[in-house]
Amino acid sequence: MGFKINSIRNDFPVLSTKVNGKQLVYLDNGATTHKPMQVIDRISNYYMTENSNVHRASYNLSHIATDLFENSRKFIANFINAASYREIIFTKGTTESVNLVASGFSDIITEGDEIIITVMEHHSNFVPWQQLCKKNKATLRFLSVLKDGTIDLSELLAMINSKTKLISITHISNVLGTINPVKKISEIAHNNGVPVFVDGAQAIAHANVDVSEIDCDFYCFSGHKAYGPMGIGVLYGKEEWLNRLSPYQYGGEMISSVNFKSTTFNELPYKFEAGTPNVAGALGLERSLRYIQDIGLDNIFKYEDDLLQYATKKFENIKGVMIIGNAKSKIPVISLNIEGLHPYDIGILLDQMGIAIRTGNHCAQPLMEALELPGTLRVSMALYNTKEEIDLFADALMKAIDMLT
Amino acid sequence: MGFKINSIRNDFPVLSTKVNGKQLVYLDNGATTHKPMQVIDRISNYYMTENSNVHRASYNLSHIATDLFENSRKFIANFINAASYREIIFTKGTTESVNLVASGFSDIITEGDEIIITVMEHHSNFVPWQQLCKKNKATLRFLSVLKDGTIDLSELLAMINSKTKLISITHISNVLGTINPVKKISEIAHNNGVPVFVDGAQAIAHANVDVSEIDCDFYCFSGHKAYGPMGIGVLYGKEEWLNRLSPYQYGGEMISSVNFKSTTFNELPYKFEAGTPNVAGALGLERSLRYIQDIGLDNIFKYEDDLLQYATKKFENIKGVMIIGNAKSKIPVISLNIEGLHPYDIGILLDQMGIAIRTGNHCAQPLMEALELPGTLRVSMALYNTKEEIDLFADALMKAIDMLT
Amino acid sequence: MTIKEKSEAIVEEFAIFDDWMDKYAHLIELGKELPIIDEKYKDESHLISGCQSRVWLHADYVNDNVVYTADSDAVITKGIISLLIRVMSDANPSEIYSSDFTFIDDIGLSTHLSPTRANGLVSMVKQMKLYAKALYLRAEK
Amino acid sequence: MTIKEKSEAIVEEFAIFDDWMDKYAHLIELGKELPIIDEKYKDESHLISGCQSRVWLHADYVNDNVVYTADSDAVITKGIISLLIRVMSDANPSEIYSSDFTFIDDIGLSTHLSPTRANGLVSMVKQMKLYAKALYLRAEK
Ligand SMILES: Cc1ncc(COP(=O)(O)O)c(C=O)c1O
Ligand SMILES: Cc1ncc(COP(=O)(O)O)c(C=O)c1O
Repeated sequence: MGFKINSIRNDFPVLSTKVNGKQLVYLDNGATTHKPMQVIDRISNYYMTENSNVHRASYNLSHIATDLFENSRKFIANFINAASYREIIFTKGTTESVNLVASGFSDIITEGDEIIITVMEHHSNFVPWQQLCKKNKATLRFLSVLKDGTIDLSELLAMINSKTKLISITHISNVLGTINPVKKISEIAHNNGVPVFVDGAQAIAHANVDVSEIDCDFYCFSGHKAYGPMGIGVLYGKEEWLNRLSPYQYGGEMISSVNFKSTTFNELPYKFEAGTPNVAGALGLERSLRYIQDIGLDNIFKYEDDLLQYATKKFENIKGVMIIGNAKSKIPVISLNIEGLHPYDIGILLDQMGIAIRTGNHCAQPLMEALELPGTLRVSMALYNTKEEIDLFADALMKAIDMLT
Repeated sequence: MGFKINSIRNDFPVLSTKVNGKQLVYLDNGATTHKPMQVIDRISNYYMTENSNVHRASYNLSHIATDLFENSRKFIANFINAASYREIIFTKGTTESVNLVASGFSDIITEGDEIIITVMEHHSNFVPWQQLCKKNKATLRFLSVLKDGTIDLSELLAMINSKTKLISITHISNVLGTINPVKKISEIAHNNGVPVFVDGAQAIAHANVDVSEIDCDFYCFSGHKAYGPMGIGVLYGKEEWLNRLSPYQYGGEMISSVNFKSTTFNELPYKFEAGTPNVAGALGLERSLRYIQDIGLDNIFKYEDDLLQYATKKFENIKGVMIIGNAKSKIPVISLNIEGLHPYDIGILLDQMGIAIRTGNHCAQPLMEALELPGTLRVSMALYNTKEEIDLFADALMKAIDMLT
Repeated sequence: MTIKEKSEAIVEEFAIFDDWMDKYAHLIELGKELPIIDEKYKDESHLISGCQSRVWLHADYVNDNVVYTADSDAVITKGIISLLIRVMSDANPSEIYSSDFTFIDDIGLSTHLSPTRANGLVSMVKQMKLYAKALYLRAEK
Repeated sequence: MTIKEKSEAIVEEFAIFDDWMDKYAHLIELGKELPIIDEKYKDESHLISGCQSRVWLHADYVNDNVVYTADSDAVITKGIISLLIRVMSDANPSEIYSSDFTFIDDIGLSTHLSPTRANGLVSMVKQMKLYAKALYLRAEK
């Protein structure tokens, strides 16, 4: 199937919104993506015809909902090439997934241990480890980011040692767009007996995610950044690792039996799913991944890379504009620094012109500190964006620069 | 406005589902409720026209979403009569709300301390405290349930002492339907300087919830049991208490600033909301509570009590059937024990007849242990149920008993 | 008879009822007739977890064949067990181990008694197969 | 002039521009002209939290009136501050404390500069009011 941008755009109702009388140009997909009608309808249809609590009941409606829910889990396992549905835990999103694993590791990390992350992590993959290290008197170490926005594996080789208990790294930087070599990192880590956690928030909709190929021990992502609903996400974990971690929250299906003295917990994946699960969310997420699959991952990557190349060339030629992050391997996320101007001022003027981009630190304050920038202007594209939108953005940017100087 | 049952039923598309060729009779509202079109449409409309990440962006769409999200919070604060929107934390649901507070109390509870709960708690308000007590070497104490399904305040008066650090109790039992005297319990607790946590999962759609009147320190509920979406719930906490508790999860809007050394956290309510929030969920929950409000709480309570009285009388007259839980103050939740028969057998046969009820321990194994029952047959009604449905259930129940004996 | 033949016989036996009530009535009858397990096996260690009703299962090894006895506190569950025992008991471990037990789907009871769903039945079949394997391995030694 | 009168004057001043670009151009001009805060006050303790851009604010008490100086690293923010200062500076603490500052809404810039939303502007106004109160209380003693 070819890539039919017009028919794709028609799937996303938000894209026809007007802002201040102008057509919306949405370039903040790193923050959240819009949802195709297929996903919106899936959620509505669930609530209209299939809604029920899952797992515990012995009536038909509940069996249907349970099957749908468990089939979503299996679909997702397959989509990221996990070994089994037992390795797929439904969470609220990336942030909860990281916190769940950090909580589990609080039994494992002891005084003097080390955890390695990078300087480019999103706060959600930074602060949970920082707080864990603080609580358990361990040391958090940081891989630095090179000028081009990549990390240096030789620094990792030098940093990893017998005290290292975990490496956690983002698959793709939400600020720089850099695709990190997570497969190589897993290899280095495993050669040293260290498990690897990968934050896939920015990867799931824009890159190939194959957890068996990467061979990471944990992987996670959010539905809302992959054309799916809010309030749902996934934690993947190798069974042996998930079995080692204690439950995170208590109540509901994660319980096998309770008495006044003690509780026994359910098997994977239920052990980590406390409370009534977000069934509509799981079905919506399945639908959004099917949407991606139907268009074809390769078609999407090719189209998005085309946008990236086009935009990069265009932005490079605007006076005073510098692209922050020039890795060879990138998704269409471009951070800009405008000489002498504050990103906030630009953002406000761009909004006037109907353009939605993000300015600021992008929940990556440590990276900003390392780059010595107050923030950037981030353009983050998705499969429904067009070269015309890039042009509109570039024109508006020049106008804004003009007004401010 | 009067209570127009036919027009209400028309709002809920699931109710016209067929099961095994027969009209669905849905009497498992204690597990989850169905959603009116108003709620389903609210979610769809959000994704179709207003979808965006909230709080951080400087463009119009994000401002709209932020306003909608924060207005939902204010509406909910008002609905349960909280003092401020800062006391309303959005969570995944009741279970997460309990776990969040239990995690916060792990800094407060020390060896030898006591937490009081009741024998009738749902696992979600049982296991988190049990595990906390186990971890911190504290003692979990249980208020017993009397023959009629109520608790005895004089037992509480005898149990509470200087070691008591918290009382956690369900507002309404999901098995017995009993409405507990949470206002009196708060009074007793506060006279002894003890805070009170109330699990309102079964209350929010079926009873008056006024946290200022109850004067509890914490209150929580799930959207999906109040005609709202899955994956969203609320934790209410008095500001002074929420300020005392440490954050639960890290990342996103709950962070105020981060550097390589440390992190400072945001103010209430954001301090407890890590990661991209479920905006669609919050709006859907607001819409479901507005739906309740539009019909009128008093109209609903009156209608539901009518159903309860009718059903109670009807069931009492079926040979071999015993109602478990006869409190004066009840919502329309009726647990049945059928002499000599296993609830599971009955449930399967009822399903054949299109009737969805719950059999088993209802995630309240300790209560089953105390009642010495293998489980019950639970009929739990909502505002869209009718006397005809109660009749259909009663007929089907008699048929099932007949087949099994 | 092989397991396959015994399964087919049961499907035929149920085929004469065309009404769900009659099928269930028959199942309940079978449940009531189930030769009960020796009381001494009705303990924690013989309980199968994951069922809504309690199910006790015991297995012996007689003449290279596995012989099952079982009980439950729910009669429909007993009916299902009685079918499973009729099919699996007195069979060779390797045959038990390699068979599927989808015949219960084919009887045309409601889908929630299907062994392809996550429910008590799955646990039952799994446990029966485990016993077969364990007994076989013990005998090999 | 009272705070109210000063606010109204600003609304009028902006009313002559009917195009958002001109309004913003004017605001940017005002931002560039903002008399800058004394360098020694551009430190952590004078930073206002909750703004996307950095804002430093200082207040003095002169002749029973509060006098503000401020700076920001973003020029539109400076424009807004300059309006706030024009309205609030040199006014009596109790007048500052009891005023609302919705005039920025009335200028007709885009809604995201509105002080009724949760954004940096809210923090700014709040901080200005806090200074007024603190200076007043200190003077009372
Ligand atoms: C009394 C009570 N508490 C807690 C819960 C758990 O709610 P949820 O599964 O929505 O977290 C329930 C619902 O099953 C309940 O009835
Ligand atoms: C790299 C990265 N990690 C984590 C997150 C957090 O995701 P969520 O807010 O959906 O939990 C984000 C999204 O902002 C991200 O870009």
